[in-house]
Amino acid sequence: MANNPDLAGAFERDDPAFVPYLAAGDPDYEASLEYVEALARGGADVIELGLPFSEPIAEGKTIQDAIVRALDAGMTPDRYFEFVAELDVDVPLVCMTYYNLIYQYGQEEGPRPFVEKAADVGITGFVVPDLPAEEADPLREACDEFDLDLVFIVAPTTRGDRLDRMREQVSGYVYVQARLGTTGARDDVSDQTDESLARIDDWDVPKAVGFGIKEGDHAARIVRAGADGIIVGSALVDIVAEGYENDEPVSAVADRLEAKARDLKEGALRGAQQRAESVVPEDQ
Amino acid sequence: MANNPDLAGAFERDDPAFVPYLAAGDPDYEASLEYVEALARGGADVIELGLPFSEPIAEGKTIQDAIVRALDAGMTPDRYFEFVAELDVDVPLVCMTYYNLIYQYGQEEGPRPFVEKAADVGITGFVVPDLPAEEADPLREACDEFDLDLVFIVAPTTRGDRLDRMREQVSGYVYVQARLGTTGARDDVSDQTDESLARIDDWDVPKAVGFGIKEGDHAARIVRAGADGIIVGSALVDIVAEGYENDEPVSAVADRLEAKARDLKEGALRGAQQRAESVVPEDQ
Amino acid sequence: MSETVKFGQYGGQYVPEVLMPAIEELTDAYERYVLDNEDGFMDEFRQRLRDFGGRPTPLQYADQLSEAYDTAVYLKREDLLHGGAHKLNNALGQVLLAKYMGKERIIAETGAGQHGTATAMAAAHLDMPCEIYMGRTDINRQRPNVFRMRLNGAEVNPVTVGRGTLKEAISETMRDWATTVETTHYVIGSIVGPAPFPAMVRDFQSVISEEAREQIRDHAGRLPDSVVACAGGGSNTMGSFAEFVDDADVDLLAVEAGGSSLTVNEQEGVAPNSATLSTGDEGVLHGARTKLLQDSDGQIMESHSVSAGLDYAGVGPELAHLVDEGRVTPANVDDDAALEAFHRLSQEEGIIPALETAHAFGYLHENPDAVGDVTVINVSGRGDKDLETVIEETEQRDLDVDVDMSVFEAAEGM
Amino acid sequence: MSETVKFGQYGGQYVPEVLMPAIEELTDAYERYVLDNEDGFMDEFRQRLRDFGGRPTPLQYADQLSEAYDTAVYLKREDLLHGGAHKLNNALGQVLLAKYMGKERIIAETGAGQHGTATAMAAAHLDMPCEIYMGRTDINRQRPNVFRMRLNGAEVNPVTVGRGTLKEAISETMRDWATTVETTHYVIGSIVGPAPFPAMVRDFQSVISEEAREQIRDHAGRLPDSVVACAGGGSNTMGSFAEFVDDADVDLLAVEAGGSSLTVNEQEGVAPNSATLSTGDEGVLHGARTKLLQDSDGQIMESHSVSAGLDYAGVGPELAHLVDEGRVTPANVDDDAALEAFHRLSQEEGIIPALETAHAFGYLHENPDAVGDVTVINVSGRGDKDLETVIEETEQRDLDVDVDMSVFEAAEGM
Ligand SMILES: Cc1ncc(COP(=O)(O)O)c(C=O)c1O
Ligand SMILES: Cc1ncc(COP(=O)(O)O)c(C=O)c1O
Repeated sequence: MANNPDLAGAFERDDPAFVPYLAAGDPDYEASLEYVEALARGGADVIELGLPFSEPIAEGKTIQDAIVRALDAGMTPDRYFEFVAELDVDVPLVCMTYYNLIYQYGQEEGPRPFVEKAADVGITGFVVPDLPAEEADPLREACDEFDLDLVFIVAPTTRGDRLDRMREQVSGYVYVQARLGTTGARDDVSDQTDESLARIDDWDVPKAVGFGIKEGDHAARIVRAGADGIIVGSALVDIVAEGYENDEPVSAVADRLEAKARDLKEGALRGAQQRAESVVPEDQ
Repeated sequence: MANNPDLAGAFERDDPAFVPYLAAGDPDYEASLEYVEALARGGADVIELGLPFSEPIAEGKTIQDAIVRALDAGMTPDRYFEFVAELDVDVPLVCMTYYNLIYQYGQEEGPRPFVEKAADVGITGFVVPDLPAEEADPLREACDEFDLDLVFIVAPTTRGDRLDRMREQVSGYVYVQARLGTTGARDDVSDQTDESLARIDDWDVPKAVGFGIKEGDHAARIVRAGADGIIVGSALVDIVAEGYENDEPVSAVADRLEAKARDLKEGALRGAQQRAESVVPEDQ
Repeated sequence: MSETVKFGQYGGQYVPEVLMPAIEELTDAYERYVLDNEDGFMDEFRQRLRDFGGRPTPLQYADQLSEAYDTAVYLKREDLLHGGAHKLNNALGQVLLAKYMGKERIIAETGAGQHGTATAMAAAHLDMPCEIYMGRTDINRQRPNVFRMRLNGAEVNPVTVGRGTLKEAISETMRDWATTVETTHYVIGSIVGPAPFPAMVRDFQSVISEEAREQIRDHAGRLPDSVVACAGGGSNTMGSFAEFVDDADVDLLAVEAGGSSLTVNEQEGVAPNSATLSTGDEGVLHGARTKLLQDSDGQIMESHSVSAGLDYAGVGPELAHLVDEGRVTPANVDDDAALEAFHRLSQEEGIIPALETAHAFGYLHENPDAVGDVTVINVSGRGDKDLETVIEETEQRDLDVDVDMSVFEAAEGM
Repeated sequence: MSETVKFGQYGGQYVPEVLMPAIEELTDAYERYVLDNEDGFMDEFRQRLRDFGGRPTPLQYADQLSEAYDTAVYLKREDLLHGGAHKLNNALGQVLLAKYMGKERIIAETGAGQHGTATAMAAAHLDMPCEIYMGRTDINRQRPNVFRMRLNGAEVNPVTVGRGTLKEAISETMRDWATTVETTHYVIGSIVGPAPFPAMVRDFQSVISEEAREQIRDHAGRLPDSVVACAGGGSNTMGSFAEFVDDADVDLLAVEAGGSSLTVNEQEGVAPNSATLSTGDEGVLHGARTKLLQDSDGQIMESHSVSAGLDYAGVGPELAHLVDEGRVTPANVDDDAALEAFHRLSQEEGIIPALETAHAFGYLHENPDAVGDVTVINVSGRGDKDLETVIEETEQRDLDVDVDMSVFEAAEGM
């Protein structure tokens, strides 16, 4: 299986990765380019770039709305590839989308044309929320062919056999879903995170935790608990949405995104430091 | 069975009876007294005086409305008896009502108290539209006891056995229902009348035809066909209703009723004359 | 059952002479086709009831009610009959009979609209033109049924006399019949009216107790201690009781509408209830001698019930007789208790009953000890027709069941 | 039937990882309780379907239609099932299964509201808390069903995303499930979704064809030449077909909603129909690979039908497979023809069908020669829920059936 050195390499023990998510084209193509670049400036180590699908069953309301904005503004798979090609960032880009878009792309049946094109424009890997390990073989094969990573999500409910199956398939990093439900920013940090991390403690891919992280302190808490990276989506999309609703200048929104990214990244670093200072995390 | 000479005697071959109907107490007690007396002045030979019942299933809209007016104005069986006692007319009065009022009256079960009281105030006979011969025994017996007549209705649908049963029971006169349906003034004269009259040709009670007679010419036509009398209700009630709706003085309405009565009575007489002049009625 | 004209002192034929020949013709047809199965009438009737109507209807053990009342409660599910009420048993029987008699047109009255829809459905099924008389008040409170009748191709004639409910609709239908009697059959909707209607309608509805009696033996291994049914005219009631009448140990409970009060207003001529069996007295209405809500003069009162189908000042003569005999026990349940029972059955058993039916369950709730260890309750109809009324009536009240009406308001505003 | 995960290239389990354990647990429960009748699950299910649901439903010979189309038309009367549609077969099965699995809460999506009411009824019957997701558009066009769900004690959650129909409601229910999966069972309403749902729902609905196959042999003495059913997701369809799939001489006709047109608007992302089997192509939606209405990029189209219950851009994977195999013939009927068929069945047979169901009869009307000498048509539901919609939609059109809408207006004004 592929293991793109760029992707796994972005996660370091003492420099945990900050992995922000935005929906490409939200609220429009041009602004979205600025926003993604602002995240890179703010310290992103990897960027999950959403390709909007009309039925985002794994998303909470915040990201659903982002997807509607991006679709209304004309985002399509082809525009997405242009977008990626045009982006001026030097961190690895992971394409997050639903399987039907991957499957439908190109003339040929199956995921290969999409993956080929993605590799071509500089995508490093994929997260596909509606593609469990059971159905992933065709995509896995195409990824291997083009040397892209396929990230899987470990949920709080994932146990036993399912973990083994995923461990075999995963590459790049493993996305640890911090809680039940759909994406969305929360005010608390879930205990389920610790348990999930414990279950995959001995996996040799980096572990990035996502779902509900909102602030630097949350990030610190999660890294302290053992994560190699943090994934943040809704808290950033909220900033985009606010800017869109208040008709703010793109640069002002980009500045806020950058500041938020910095806060989160610093939180992650703080967590790594605290973890290094004490063998047993202080609040366990 | 009783056969009150007053009642049968009102029907003569060359002076056919004009039998008007009004609902007692329509639109109120006082006006109604005037109206009934006006009919007598106009030439009534017998008067059918309705005692209003809340569910007049044999009545068309005109008489239903009259009944509602009378009930709203406070007509009850006891008031009805007062009304009859107070009336200043010298023709026989027939009480037309539904069986439940007859049945409920007084402390004792059955029709006897009602009949006794009716006889007492000067009623000569009864027409009870919802009391077919099959159910008439108790009322028949009470009538016999107090020497009152019990009029039955022969409908266009009455044939065979039913005629025989009725013939045994009837006294005073027989009410020949001129057409199917409920009471109400019409513009035509039904052929069914001739057929009904033919069926009871050999009965020895007078035959009065009712249901739908509206004008003197109708009356003439029916008498020509062999009737011994004509019964007119809705066409008279229409005059009462009109007066009520237009808030006319009681005397004006009474005058119109009297005039209408005269027209009808004259029609009946004309019919008798025509009948006497030709053995076969001209239009058969 | 051999009574066809009188039930003790009740029953008879108090109708205008013009209708008597039709009534005699009907009596003859009833005896030949229904009682003697001439030309296989009853076979065809039963087959159509099965294939078109959906008989047999189940007898269901009610898990939650049985537990709540600590008694085995079985539901006879007439709500599952085509059209949504027991009414089709009778309507189909009569329309088919009219066809055997060579009639060309069907008329009927309706209160809740259930008998009207059943008749309209049966008439469409058997390809007969059909007109339905319905009081204006009832048209307004049972609109879905008006639409259904019309969709089935029936004319619906509003009756505006009086308060515009069932009583007036019956009178008006009798008037139509008096005019059209030669070609038309009047499909009366309950065990009321002149003989042979009460006996004939009972016979068509008896399929309910015929099935229930067999089913309860299968399910419970014994006869029930009681059978409970709501009573308006009493057709679902006698249908549920008929085959149990000879089982002396089975209590028969007829639950009427207590309305808003059992106290009558003689002055206004209003009885704010329809509790004829409990509070009425003998008289003659709509062709029969029976118990009535009437004033001391014999004028018929305007009755009242939140459920249009129980809102009638009379009752079937056979029921009146069985009450006098002590064989049937009359009871009544008021509007509030009926509404509560409506919500309770909907929430607890997943069955939304007709408001009429809800009265039977209101009785169970108020008298759980009166029904014995095993009871059969007739679910005479479903409540789809009553949704609007229930929402309105519930909003006006402070009921003893947990009903969150705000959700309805939210839906209204959507 | 042994397929439980894939049907040819269709089916599968395309759901978020968080749901996969629940899906595995469900697969296990399905195999044990449903396929192997562990703990007598299937016996209890069948008994409750009978007593609570009213099974078996009749197979009725349709006199007028048979004459009109010169073919023996038999109606499988799922409209007589409790709740008014075939939906209860599945809802009751799944809620009972959830109970056997120790789940504490039920969620479901609904389009026409029929699956929602069926689920709410089943949940009330089995004493389980229940929440239903329903698109805002559908809430507005199927209001009676919203009231019924609420009366049965279910919460109804409006879904405002997109056009607010079935597709959005399914997505939203999946989101709830992702959050509550440990205690909650998602009762999906058709033969769609990830395995084992399509197979399991089919198995619960197969009782339709199981009964119909036996009944048609009784009635007609032979198997039918065809079976016709409308298809939204396809549960009444596969339920009607399942036991006939191996009878090679029986044509299986799946009638989809042709809506207002078969031409799609790629620009707007709208397919003004729901004719997935006839015009859709392969893709992945709501957990399964199947035929879809999608644009060339793979974005799902907004579908359209006058009937909420057919208004879905996907279809059951098993049906998609059987169409590819040539075993099932897809067809479609447009809004106008469906409305005409609605009125025709109401007037001619005295059965007011659901608008969904009306599509099957629209097909019969347009293709009387395609169904052979003996046909079975599934009356998947009754039309009480559709009265308002039908009145509105009929007024806007100049239909080829004689419908006097003035009478409705008169009633409105009353
Ligand atoms: C569901 C239901 N139950 C009961 C009744 C009352 O009628 P009956 O007493 O004749 O059964 C009606 C009348 O419309 C009804 O619709
Ligand atoms: C009466 C009726 N028929 C058919 C359908 C379509 O569903 P399916 O294709 O799954 O049977 C529905 C859905 O709500 C329905 O209510």
